[in-house]
Amino acid sequence: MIISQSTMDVDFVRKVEALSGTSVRRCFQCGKCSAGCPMATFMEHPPNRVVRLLQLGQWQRILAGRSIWYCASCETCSTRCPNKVHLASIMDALRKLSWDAEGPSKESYVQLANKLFLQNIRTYGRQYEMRLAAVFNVKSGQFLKDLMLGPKLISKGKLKMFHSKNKNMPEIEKIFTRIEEMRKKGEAL
Amino acid sequence: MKDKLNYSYYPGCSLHASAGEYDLSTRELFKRLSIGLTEVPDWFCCGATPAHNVDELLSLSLCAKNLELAEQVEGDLAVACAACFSRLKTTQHVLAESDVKRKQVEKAIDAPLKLDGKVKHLLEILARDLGLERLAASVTKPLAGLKVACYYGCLLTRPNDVPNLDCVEAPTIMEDVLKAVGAETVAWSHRMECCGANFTLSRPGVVIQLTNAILESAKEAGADCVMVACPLCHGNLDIRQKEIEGVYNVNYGLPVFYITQLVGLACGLSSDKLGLGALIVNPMPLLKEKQLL
Amino acid sequence: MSRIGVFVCHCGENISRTVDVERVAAQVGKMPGVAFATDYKYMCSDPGQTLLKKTIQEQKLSHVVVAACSPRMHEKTFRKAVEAAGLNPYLCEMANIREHCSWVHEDKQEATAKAIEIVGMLVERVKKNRVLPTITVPVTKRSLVIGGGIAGIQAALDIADAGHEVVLVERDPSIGGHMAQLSETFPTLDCSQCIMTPKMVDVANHPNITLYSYSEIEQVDGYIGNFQVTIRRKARSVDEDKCTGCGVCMEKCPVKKIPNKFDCNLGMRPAIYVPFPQAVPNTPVIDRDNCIKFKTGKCGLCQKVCGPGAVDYEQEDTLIVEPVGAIVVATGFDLYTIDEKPKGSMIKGYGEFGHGKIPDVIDGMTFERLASASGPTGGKILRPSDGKEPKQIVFIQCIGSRAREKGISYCSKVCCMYTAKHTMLYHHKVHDGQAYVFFMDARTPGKAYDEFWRRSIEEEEAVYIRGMVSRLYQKGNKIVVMGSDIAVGVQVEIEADMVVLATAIQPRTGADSLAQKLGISYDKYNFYSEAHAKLRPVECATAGIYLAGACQGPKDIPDTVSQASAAAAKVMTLFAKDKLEREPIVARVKEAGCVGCFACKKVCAYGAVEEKEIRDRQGNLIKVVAYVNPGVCGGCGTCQATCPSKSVELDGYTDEQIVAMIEAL
Amino acid sequence: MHPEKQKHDFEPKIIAFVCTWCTYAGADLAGTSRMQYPANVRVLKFPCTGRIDPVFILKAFQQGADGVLVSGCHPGDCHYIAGNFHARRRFAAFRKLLEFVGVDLERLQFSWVSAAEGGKWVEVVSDLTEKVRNMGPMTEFKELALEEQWSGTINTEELKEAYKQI
Repeated sequence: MIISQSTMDVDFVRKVEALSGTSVRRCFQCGKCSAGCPMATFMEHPPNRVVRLLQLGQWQRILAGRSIWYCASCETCSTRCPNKVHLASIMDALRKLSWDAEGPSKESYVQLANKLFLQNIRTYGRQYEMRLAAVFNVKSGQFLKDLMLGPKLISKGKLKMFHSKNKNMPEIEKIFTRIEEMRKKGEAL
Repeated sequence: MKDKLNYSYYPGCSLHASAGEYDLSTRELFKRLSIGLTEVPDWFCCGATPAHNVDELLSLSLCAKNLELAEQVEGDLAVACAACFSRLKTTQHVLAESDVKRKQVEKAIDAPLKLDGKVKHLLEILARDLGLERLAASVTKPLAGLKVACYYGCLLTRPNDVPNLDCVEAPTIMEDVLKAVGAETVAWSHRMECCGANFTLSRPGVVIQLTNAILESAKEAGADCVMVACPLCHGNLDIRQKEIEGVYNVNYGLPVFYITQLVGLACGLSSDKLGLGALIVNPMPLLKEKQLL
Repeated sequence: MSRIGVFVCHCGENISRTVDVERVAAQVGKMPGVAFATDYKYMCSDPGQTLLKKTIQEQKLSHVVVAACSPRMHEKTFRKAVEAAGLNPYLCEMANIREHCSWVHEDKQEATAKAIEIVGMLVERVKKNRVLPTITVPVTKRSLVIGGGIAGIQAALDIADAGHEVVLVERDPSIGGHMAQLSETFPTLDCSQCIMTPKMVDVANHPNITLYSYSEIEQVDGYIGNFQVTIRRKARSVDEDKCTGCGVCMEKCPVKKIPNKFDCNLGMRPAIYVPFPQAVPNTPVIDRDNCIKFKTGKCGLCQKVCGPGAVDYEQEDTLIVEPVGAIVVATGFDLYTIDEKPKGSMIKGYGEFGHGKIPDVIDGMTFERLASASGPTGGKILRPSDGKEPKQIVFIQCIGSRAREKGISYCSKVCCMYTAKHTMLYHHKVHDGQAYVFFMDARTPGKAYDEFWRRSIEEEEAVYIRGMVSRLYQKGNKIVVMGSDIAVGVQVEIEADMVVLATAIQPRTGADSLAQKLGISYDKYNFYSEAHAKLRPVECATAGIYLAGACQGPKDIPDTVSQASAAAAKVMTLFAKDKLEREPIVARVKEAGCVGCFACKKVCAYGAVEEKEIRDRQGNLIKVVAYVNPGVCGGCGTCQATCPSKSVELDGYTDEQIVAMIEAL
Repeated sequence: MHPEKQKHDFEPKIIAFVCTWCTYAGADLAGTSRMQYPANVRVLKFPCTGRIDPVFILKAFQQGADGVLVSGCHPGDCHYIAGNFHARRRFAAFRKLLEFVGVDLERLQFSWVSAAEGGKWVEVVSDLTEKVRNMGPMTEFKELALEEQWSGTINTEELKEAYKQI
């Protein structure tokens, strides 16, 4: 990789720092985050390298990969970091920025699940796992996924088929639209 | 004797769906312990992991609004789900720290922020507010001989300085509660490892791998069953257990209880009132063997 | 009316090339108060100084201004000359027309004008100069050394060898400190006890050293040259004068199984004990908490078997006061423990490593005891849990160090080296074993240090893994180490038989309360602060107190010994004079105006401001005012600028003098 | 190294309050290194910036200084442990006051120059001189001083009128 002032995107890093409220420069690459990460084996860039790439302003390399989408948000890294780098928040910020860029990542299933989850909130106010799972399977083309679990869950009363009306629906919609407006006006990242 | 304890209650989406037995057993146990529990009217989803994963502002706003709704009901806010608990606590923490974010959230929910209300996980209420002594005094059927692996998961204690439920790395609150109701707890290595709940829907393969390690460790430590305080952990450990056994060709047969179910059992609540029938891994043989039914 | 003499120096051509010195002298000569002005080729030369002295006497000068180079260069020279001519040296000032004028300007007219102004300023200033007496304080030529580790021992021996009395105070029953616990030392691998114990014996035998072991500092009064130190001699229950050190009492003591702190609790000792066989003094102490006699009143066996009758159950703590002129603080360090720390402590433990509950997870000092030939295992590396030899051993560096989350952000400096040493010792003792080291950076500056580290890898076959460990947990009789190798970018899992943690160096617990007794400053970690990080690294800002060893910051043995000898040299410098002379640039309180707000006391970094009661003739208290102890004052003048009622003045830099200079412009 | 000497209409008077350990030594180093800088600055030596009373700055402006420089040791380098910190805190408060009484803060500069920074001394002095030169003479305080002197004499019409009526 060629490193120069023009290839190091410091603005992007500042955005990540603003969103996550944590310093990227503070990391001294001890690797403790990667050592304890339950998902590190699934990532092409282990957590410490994600921070390293940020330190070098190489965000494209991060967003193009699936590492950030394979973070389980278990907060182990943040908890154990000797330097108080809140890596879980950095991951949140990176996903947000990737999300805004409409997912240059190869990882689509996690993004799809997230998208459906948020849509569910906006439409129903609460989560209905049955619906979520069904729509996910349809949209991801995995019609048979977890097929065996379904009937058992229904028989145990674990998947609710119907949802109840929430009085606060308009309020929820307003939160969504207000945030959208703030972003349009540049008042929030 | 302290005055009667009263709480507002935020069950969270799962407790109204896949984790109905957690909701049921919580309500029944609190009734038995004479602790008041009033559900927050028309609460809505806290956003859970997907919201903060891609949109922190949305996550903070949803939680802030729910915290505001909770103010309608008197008492500290009792939360059953570890994920909701984590989100609500994180929101309080982040908004107290960052002026910028506080202003943005105020604008988004268009209401005054209520950040000083106390958010408490059920565990805290049982172990601290009610107290282990009073809890022990309510026990009618001690869980003698039941060896339990207490599973904390990720979100109950982490990260530093946010949930402040117990020591982040070496908590004992679950064990304390279980010892108070007469159960045995096992020391095991994976009580705080992640089960990968975030990927239940999108990447079940990952979940199976992580959850297997947890079940394996619990079994190795000689546990009869696992206890959790989170519907997502429960979903993976209980609902997927059969599938995991199939994939790894093992036989765990570890019933996975909610904390309220085990404590309820000790306090003499019936199987129906605790929703034990809703558990996928059938706990009845174990409970019969230990003469707890 | 003042009769000021002004002497303008040519400095060869250095000044006269760009400054018209004759014009300067002529112009300044016309200023009011100036009785005499001249220029001369080299004022600092012998004839120049003679000219100065002669003129002072002939012209009956009252003040002198020498316009020449920087006062940093020759102020002392000219003040001495002035003094020789019978004037108070502080009535002489220098005007810097070389460094600040002739050398930095080219235009002769401009430079000359500037030089005239500079000299004018100094003329106005010198008019306001007062006669300042030289301040002298007597010196008690005895020294106190606090702490009997290698730092304290070295300092005490050096001072004592120079012929001065030393009082050495050690908190523990024996001197020796941490160095006595070590097995072999880097980078030469010589045996620690072999080089340490002779020094301990030297201390015991030195006619100039009074050793108070099992004693602590109770109170410190006074100031440089004149400290009064109160020492608490804790009740040892054994009379040091009578005891012969035969050891029969220890053999007969029925309590045998008390974990010995010196052996990091691996070995056992009786209730009446010396911490280790080579202890100095070789006098046992009774651990009253564990002694049957003290707990139940029965037993008394040790007293019965003691031939010389040294055992004394009635002994009590005694206080003694020692007058000393200088103090060397050498209290050393404690190691970070990974146990759960009290809530609210800045320091956190390591829950992810089991809070110290996994028996075969030990710290570096425990490994030293295992590796030591005189240790509890006779030098064999054995697991504390089952006494087996570990075949896979994992070392983890930076435990507590460089971890702001855990409360410490500094590097402990010695761990990289001692871990490398540990891998070597391990390889020497367990030939079929394998050592792994998790590390972030290897910091090995020092003579032959990096070579030593490389040797541990290249010849002793330690596997170094660049990455940290997230968690340790017990699995069967193994310890699972969950680490990462950041160079490869993978997680590394090792099932180890033993894990050794290179824990951070911290100041001794209670270092802060000792600092408060001494009136010295310390940083947020409680390390003692030196007066200047670069130029006064062994002195405290509080005059007469010196630092040696790890109490000031993490240090290895060579650095500690160097600093101890440096501190001793500072003490000897102080003791070379009978009386202390110091520049009289000190603050003085004008008691009439002082309202006793003590704002000055708050800003004084030297602790020189005291409270003084003013009473009338009947002895009634009128008011409490500030008093600046001239022996302690550093002369910075911060108090003066802070004083709201302008009641404190820094001699030599009074408001009058400064305003006179400003007004001269 | 030696640019053509420019002639200016206005030569400002700069007074520098410096500590003896760092900045004074730094200025000495500029001298021993034969660096060149404008001759407008007059140096007043203090043991420590901690000794510098803000009143001296006011006094300097009153006495006709057009610019004032206060310079001492870098943070952490103070010869007297912490004098420069006290100074910094004091001057932070003092700037507000100066602004209030009408001093253009551009005329007052605080800096850190160590004993090793002869070049920095030259830079600081040259920059401040240039800046103040462009700002022109500092008249506010001088006029004030003159007004003070006049106020005691009966020389305005209004005052004469007022006195008559007594």
